[in-house]
Amino acid sequence: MNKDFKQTIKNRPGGENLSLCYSCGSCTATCPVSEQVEDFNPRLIIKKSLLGFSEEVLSGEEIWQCIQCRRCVSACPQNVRFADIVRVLRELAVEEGHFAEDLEERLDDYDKEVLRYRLEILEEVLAGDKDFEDFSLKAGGD
Amino acid sequence: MATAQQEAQNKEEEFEPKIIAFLCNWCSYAAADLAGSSRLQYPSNIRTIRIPCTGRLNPLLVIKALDRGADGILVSGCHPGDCHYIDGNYYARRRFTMLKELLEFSGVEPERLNFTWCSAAEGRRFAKIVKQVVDRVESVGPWQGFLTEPGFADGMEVGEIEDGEFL
Amino acid sequence: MKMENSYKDLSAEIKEVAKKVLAEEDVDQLLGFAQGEFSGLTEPVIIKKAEQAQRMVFTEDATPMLSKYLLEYKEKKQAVVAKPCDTRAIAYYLSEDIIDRKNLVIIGINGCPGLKDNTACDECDTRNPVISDYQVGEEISSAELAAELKGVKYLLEDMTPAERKEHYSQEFARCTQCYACRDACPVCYCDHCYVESNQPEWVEEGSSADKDMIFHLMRTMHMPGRCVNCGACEMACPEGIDMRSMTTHLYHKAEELYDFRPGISPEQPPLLSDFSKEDSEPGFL
Amino acid sequence: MPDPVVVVGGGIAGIQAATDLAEMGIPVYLIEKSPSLGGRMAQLDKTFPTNDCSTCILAPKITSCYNHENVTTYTMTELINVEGEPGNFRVRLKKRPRYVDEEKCTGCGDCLDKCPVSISDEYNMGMSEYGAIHKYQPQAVPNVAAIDASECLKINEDKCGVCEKICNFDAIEYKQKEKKFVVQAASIIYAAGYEGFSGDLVSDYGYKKHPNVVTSLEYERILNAAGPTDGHVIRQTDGEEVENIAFIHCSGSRDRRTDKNYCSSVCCTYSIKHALITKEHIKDVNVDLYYMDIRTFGKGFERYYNRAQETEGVNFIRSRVSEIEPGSNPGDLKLKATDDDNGYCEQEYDMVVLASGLEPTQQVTDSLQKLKVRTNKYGFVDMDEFNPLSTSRPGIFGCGVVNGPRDIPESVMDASGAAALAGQHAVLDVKDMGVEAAGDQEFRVTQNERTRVGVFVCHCGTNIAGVIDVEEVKEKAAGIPFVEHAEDVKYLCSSDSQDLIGERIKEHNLNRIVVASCTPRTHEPLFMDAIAEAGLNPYLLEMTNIRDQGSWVHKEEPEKATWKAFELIRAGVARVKNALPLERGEVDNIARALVVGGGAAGLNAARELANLGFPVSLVEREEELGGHATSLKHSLEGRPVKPHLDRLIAEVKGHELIDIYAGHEIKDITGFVGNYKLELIPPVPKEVRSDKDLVEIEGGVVIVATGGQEFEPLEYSYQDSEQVITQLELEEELSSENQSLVRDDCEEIYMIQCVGSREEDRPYCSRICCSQALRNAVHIKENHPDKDITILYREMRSYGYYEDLYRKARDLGINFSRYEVDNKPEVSRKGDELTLKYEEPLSGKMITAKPDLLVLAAAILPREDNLTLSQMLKTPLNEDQFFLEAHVKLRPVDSATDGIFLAGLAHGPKNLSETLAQSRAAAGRAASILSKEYLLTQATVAEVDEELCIACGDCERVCAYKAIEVNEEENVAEVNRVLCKGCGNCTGVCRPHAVDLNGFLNQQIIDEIETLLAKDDSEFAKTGGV
Amino acid sequence: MIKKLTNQDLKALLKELRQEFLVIAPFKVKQGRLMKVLYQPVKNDEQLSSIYLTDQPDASPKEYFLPRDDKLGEETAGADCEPADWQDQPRIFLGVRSCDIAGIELFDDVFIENDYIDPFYQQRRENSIIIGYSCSEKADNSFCQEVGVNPVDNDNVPLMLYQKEEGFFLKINDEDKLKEMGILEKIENLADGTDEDLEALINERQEAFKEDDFTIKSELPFPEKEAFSSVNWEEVTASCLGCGVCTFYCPTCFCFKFFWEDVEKNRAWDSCMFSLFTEHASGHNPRESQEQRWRQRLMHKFSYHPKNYQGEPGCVGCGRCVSKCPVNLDIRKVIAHFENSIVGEGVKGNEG
Repeated sequence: MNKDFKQTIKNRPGGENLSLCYSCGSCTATCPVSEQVEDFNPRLIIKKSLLGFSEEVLSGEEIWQCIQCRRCVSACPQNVRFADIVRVLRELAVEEGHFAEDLEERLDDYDKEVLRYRLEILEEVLAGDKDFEDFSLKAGGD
Repeated sequence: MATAQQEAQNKEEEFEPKIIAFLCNWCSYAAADLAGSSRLQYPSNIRTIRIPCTGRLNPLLVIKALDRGADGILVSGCHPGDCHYIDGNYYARRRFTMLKELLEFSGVEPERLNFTWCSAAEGRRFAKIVKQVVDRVESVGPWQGFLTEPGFADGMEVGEIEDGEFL
Repeated sequence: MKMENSYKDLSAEIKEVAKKVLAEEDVDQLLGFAQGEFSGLTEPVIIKKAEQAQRMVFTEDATPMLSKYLLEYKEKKQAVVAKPCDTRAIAYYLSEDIIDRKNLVIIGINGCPGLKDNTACDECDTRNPVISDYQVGEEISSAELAAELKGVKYLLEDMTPAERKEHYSQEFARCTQCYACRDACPVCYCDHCYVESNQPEWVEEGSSADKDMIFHLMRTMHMPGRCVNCGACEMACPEGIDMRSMTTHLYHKAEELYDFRPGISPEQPPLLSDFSKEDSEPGFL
Repeated sequence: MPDPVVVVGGGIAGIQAATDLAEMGIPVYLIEKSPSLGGRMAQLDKTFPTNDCSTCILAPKITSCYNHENVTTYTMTELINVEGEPGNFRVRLKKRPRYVDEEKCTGCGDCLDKCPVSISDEYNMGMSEYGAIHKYQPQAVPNVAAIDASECLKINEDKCGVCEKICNFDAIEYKQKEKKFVVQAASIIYAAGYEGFSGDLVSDYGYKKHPNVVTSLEYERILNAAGPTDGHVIRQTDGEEVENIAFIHCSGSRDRRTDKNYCSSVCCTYSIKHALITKEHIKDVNVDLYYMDIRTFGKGFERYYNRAQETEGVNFIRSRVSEIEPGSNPGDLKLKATDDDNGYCEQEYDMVVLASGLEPTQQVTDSLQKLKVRTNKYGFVDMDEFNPLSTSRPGIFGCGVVNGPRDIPESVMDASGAAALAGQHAVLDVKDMGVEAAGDQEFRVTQNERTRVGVFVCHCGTNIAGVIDVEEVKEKAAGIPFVEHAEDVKYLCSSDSQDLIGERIKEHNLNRIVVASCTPRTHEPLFMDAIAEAGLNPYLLEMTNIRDQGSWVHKEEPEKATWKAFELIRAGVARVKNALPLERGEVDNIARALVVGGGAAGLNAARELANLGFPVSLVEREEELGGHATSLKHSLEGRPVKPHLDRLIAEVKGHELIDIYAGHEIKDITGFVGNYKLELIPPVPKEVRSDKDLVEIEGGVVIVATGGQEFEPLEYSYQDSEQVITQLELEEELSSENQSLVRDDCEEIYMIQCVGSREEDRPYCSRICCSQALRNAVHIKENHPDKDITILYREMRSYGYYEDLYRKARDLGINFSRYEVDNKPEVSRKGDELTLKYEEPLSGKMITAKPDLLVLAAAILPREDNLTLSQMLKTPLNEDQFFLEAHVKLRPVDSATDGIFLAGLAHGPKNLSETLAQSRAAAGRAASILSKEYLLTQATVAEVDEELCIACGDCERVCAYKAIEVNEEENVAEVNRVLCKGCGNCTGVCRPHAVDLNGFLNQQIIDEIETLLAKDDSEFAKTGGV
Repeated sequence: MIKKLTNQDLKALLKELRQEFLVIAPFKVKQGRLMKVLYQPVKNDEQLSSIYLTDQPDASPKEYFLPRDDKLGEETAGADCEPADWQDQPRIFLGVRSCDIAGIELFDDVFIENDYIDPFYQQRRENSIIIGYSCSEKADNSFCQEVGVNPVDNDNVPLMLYQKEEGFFLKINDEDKLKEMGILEKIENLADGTDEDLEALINERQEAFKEDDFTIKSELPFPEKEAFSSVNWEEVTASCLGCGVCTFYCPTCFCFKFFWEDVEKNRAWDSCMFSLFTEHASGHNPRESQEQRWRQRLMHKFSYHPKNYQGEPGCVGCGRCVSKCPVNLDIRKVIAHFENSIVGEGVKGNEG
């Protein structure tokens, strides 16, 4: 247990409002990732951070699952800004050596790649050249 | 008046039950008023007696009404917990439960004995209940009294003569 | 087969206890039973001296409810020979606070053998006193009592309501309006009975059977939570009219619906001047 | 005559304040902006936590306020501005045109269904429609129609005019103009109420977009039997009955995005109410409640919550709903939320109810500004917690939700308290005040006269005459035995008809009157006055209701309705012939208040009463005044308590009207309202004390302000460690010079909430502990930011503005963790080292801490001697041994026994500010009795025939008012006419029929029964003729 | 004239009489849980075998003369009720014992042989023929001989039956009356019996009635003054419930009350044992307590009635009041107590 963990987060830009959380769960309820991934639970990540489970939070893969859509930010009644907190957590995770320094960057690149692929599919489908069935979603992941 | 009375009498052949309704002033009487101001229609067979609270209604009055020939009875008060006088209807509930048990035991059809609760906001419920009560009473026909032979019989002359070769 | 004490043994015990009570307790009088001088019938007596106790008996004809006489003399300190049903009536009086416990010495009869011709004794559920200062006879155990009561049906239980209506039509045709049923009842103790009131006139005057039915229906509505099912009403009736079936019905219904048995404890509030918010509403609309 | 007081707002708060003032004898102008009194409460279906029918309990209160001789009601009226000083305000008012003459309109309703225009029904939250001319609600008070000018064809386009044509009273006035006028007032009470949050406040919930998403106020109307769906819980989209319904708590509250970070305080409990009532309406319905913290902090609410959870099968889901989307079937709704165990979850429902919070309307906030009354950031009245109910402007007082979110009983308390304060500016001379005109009037002696009944049959325009052949009824009625005179009248309620009745009484020497018209519930007082005016005892009247329960409900059967009307009149004659000329009795009233308890509540009540001009005797068992408040160091807002308390004590000690009996114990209490007697044991040592030393004081009312006590915890090592203290002990520590516990080496502080509260043997919430813990934690953190503070709680109950304190605490970095009641934290001690272990339920983690200081939020307990006191006062305690109020909703400071009022912790847990407000309310309620020279008894009370009584005590046992008791000496029951409310429960249970109820005598009811069942006229001649 | 009949003869006689008369005879009747012996009209000839003469009937036939609830007809202002013309058949009461005969005689004294004649009673009485019956053994609790009633023999009825083993003696006391009623001709042809045989039977029976524990020592009428001054009535009547069953079953109690059903005047039995019997409209009650009512009942029978009717007792000693009492309160005990109480006063009998 790392009692200072909370303060560490709050001291970083984006992490200031961490302790305002009253665990209402709006973030999880609105999160498109949570909807798909059972283990991804922003409310729990915040709670664990507040309790000082720094090791568990920082070494876990959950903080990397966030897609930064920021719906949690608009849904939060207390302006806790989870999307920003995740970024602070990622910074800390990298600093503590849990993950490679360029992970964030590479994820960004990958996201851009996915987006490009999406647009490509869309273009061809709209043009009538191909059907959605012609694209294997899995192919993109491989 | 002649016409109205005749009308009423002619119709009597098809049985127009007379139903005495004891309504508490604060809830059920108010519900009856609300049914009126909402212009809800219900049969004209009930005759209402306004009482302050169902707790006021001595069960003997219900027996009296049947004695005098009421075809059916309706007693309605505030819902349990809503009594204007704190808990009058809770006492009334026990009294009427016992009364109902007794009368039904002795041969009064349950359809004639109607106890319920109706709040001041339940005008519609009141109208519905009156209809329901009239239907119930109609289903068992006119009330003929507590006994099958209510008349007087000379005390000595009743009973079963024991047959035997005594003489 | 009833497990019970003999009348003879009980009579003997009662004599002894009565002597002791009259000698030792500071009572003004003792209510008991004695053999009638000319008739040989069992009659209620008021005894004031220990030596008179020799007359006392307890027999299968000890029908009158001595509990009722207590109310006549409630200012006095009285001892009473009490059948179990009498003790229930007494407990009921105490629950209404109409008699002072300090003024009572109760000689309770254990394992009451019951009375001749009293159908209430067949369905009796209280064969030991519920309240007493002295006891005579052997107690009957609850197991024995339960065994005896097994399968006992209460009056008119098997009839349909329509059959009962017919039944009462026959019964009340004989009523002479003597009101001995009321007068014999231990818990009917009003000074002025409603049936004798003419303003308002609860029961109209006249001898027709339906008026007697009204009287009994109204009386029965005074009985829930009070009637101890002693059968005194029926026993008192010179016409052998069954009016007990009505009070008995409510006696059992009160137990079924409210878990209430009249007069089982002086602390129990009377049924109809009490309520529970959870009371059921059988048959309400 | 005292100067008048203006009360703005005709909801329950305004009605209560107006009634209390009027009862004190102070004239009141009651201003209501809508066409009817009643306010929000009139829209509610049921009320928590008893599920009482709202209309049933409110309607009598409205009527008696409206009819009160000291109350002048202005509907459709708003306040423009206020000039002047306390004692002499000039209040400028604006009355909008109603287009209906209030004097002439009788509320007959003829016009209502003739109006060709349909507009949205405001009373039903727009879920149904009524005409441009309409009654605001079916049971409107005044019972008068109003025209919506913006929709009326006549007013806008000079077309139609049908209502004017149909009206038989000439009551329609299309040319009515807005009226401005000024009234003088000594003081002003502002009770303008609130608005429910708009449904679209949280846009993610798609209110309006999804028709099956409704707000809680709309849901109230849906549940209501008189509402748009007749009480059926059906969907607007397809009329299908709901099988699956969700309630979303905090829809807009506790949300910084809506600028409403406060907790609306009432939504949790009313949502539980909705859930329970939905369950009553629909068998097998699934009800889910989405909440963050269940805040059932009020008296009796926790049990309500437990019932919903444990026995009614309502599901509680601890999650805020993020959004509502259309579900898989048309009209269905998909909710997205978070599951405690599994994270994200979604669920579909047929209907969703948004538990909308409370906010002052913009209009309210604006007019507060016009009144130059300071508001807080949320637009509510800015209020000093040591001076509750007062506003920033002297002479103007706030009550109800304008003071902040609160429930009905709190609003009612506010109202009585505000009345006590407002009254202080109005009072001129106590002796002048509020003496009711008791049996001043001499009535004709009719006892020895032959019975001569006058029958008056009303046409009510076409309302009755359109169905019933009124003239035939009259003819027939004239032939009823004892009827001396029968007459039919177009409108009996018009003032010339009232005069006519008087003339006929004199002309025919009538001594009984039967009025066949509308309902006695509204019109009986009118006709009673009319016949009293003519010198006849008003109780010799009988009304038969041939309209509301005749012509209106049997339109299709005119002959039968006519015959029924005749039968009812005949029964009315039978009944009235045995009516007795009744009188209200007068009982002396001692104009002195007896206040029991010298803590904040007692002191404050005494002060307010003395300021109103009433002498007070204050009894305190300790030598020192101040009570529980002396141990409070700072208020929940963080201000020091001591200076305020000292000032209050000084004021009380210095007040010439207050006698103080400090150090006195109560030996016995006897008497009843108007005449209470307290026997006191003075502070003389037992050994030397004799009966002569006993002190006797007398007064008309008793205020019970005996306080409460703090629970002494048995768990969490409280008994054996000095590092474990209670919150109260922490306060003491924080205010002492040398803080021995919160010193530098004390790094880690834990607080545990609900110690002794909300448990099986004490299932109530102590209400103040959450805010108190927050206050203390914030105080420490602000002074020692380095200290690590953790609060372990079950539900954070920082209701109202304390939610801001909660947010501040989190902002400051104070830690919050929940625990479950069946898995409480474990505390162990080894030497000076405390170890605390608990399981954090969200993460499931076991957490171990070594706190240097552990602070327990100990429950507030009733005083142990409450039972003795309640027995002496003959007023009951509730299940938790606090004093029970007469009615949890509408009589929160009255005890069940008349003339005994409750204030402070004796009544239940509450904070200092609430205690001060409640003690003001107790003073206001007490003043409404003390101001009367005599107390008038009711006329229709029970009476015992001593000959018949057998002293069985049944009557005594069933009387809820202790108004009938067996006199052990005389062996008969006796009625206390002052206490008797005329319910007749004693009459219903009496075997020898020794108790009878005046006005509803057995003989009268039997006569009525017999006459109603008489087969024909000849039979009637026999029974009616005897 | 004495006739001798077999059971068959009697039945044949009754069968014949039934052609013209309504024959009312005692039967065993089941009423609820009780088996009683009651006078009932014979409805058919088959029933004749069921006539039950062995035991004293539970009730005297007084109800046939003074009905429990007598509808007197409409009473209009200023006019008394008149009995409607008697339409019923003439009645024969079979098997009436001496005590009950004495009761009817007492009624005759009160209702007919007096300054005031009760036309309702008179009609019923004159329409009835009584065939008496000789008791063969003492009925429970009876003490008829102590009040001057001979249970075995009776000359006051037109016909008297004496049952003996398998047959009867029939004694004809009033030939004129029987002739007038057309009965005599039906009897004349029966076999004759002898005076000796009958006398032997009567003497034998009277022997059996001699022994009794109970005797009335005082002469009638009982002294009135002492009844009020020297007797503690409460001591001996404390158990009385006031139900009035004793008076209802008493063959001599005739108190009644009037009441009206609308305009129909009714006469119904009343009882001095009821507290309301003497209650005034004002609420005052001159006989407030039950022992005072007991005093009244006893004194009416043994003092006031004898005073008014040539020393005739108002009690026929049938014992029904004892047998029917729900608390077995014994009038003999009360008489004995009365006598014991006044013995000390040195009073015995009072002609005053």
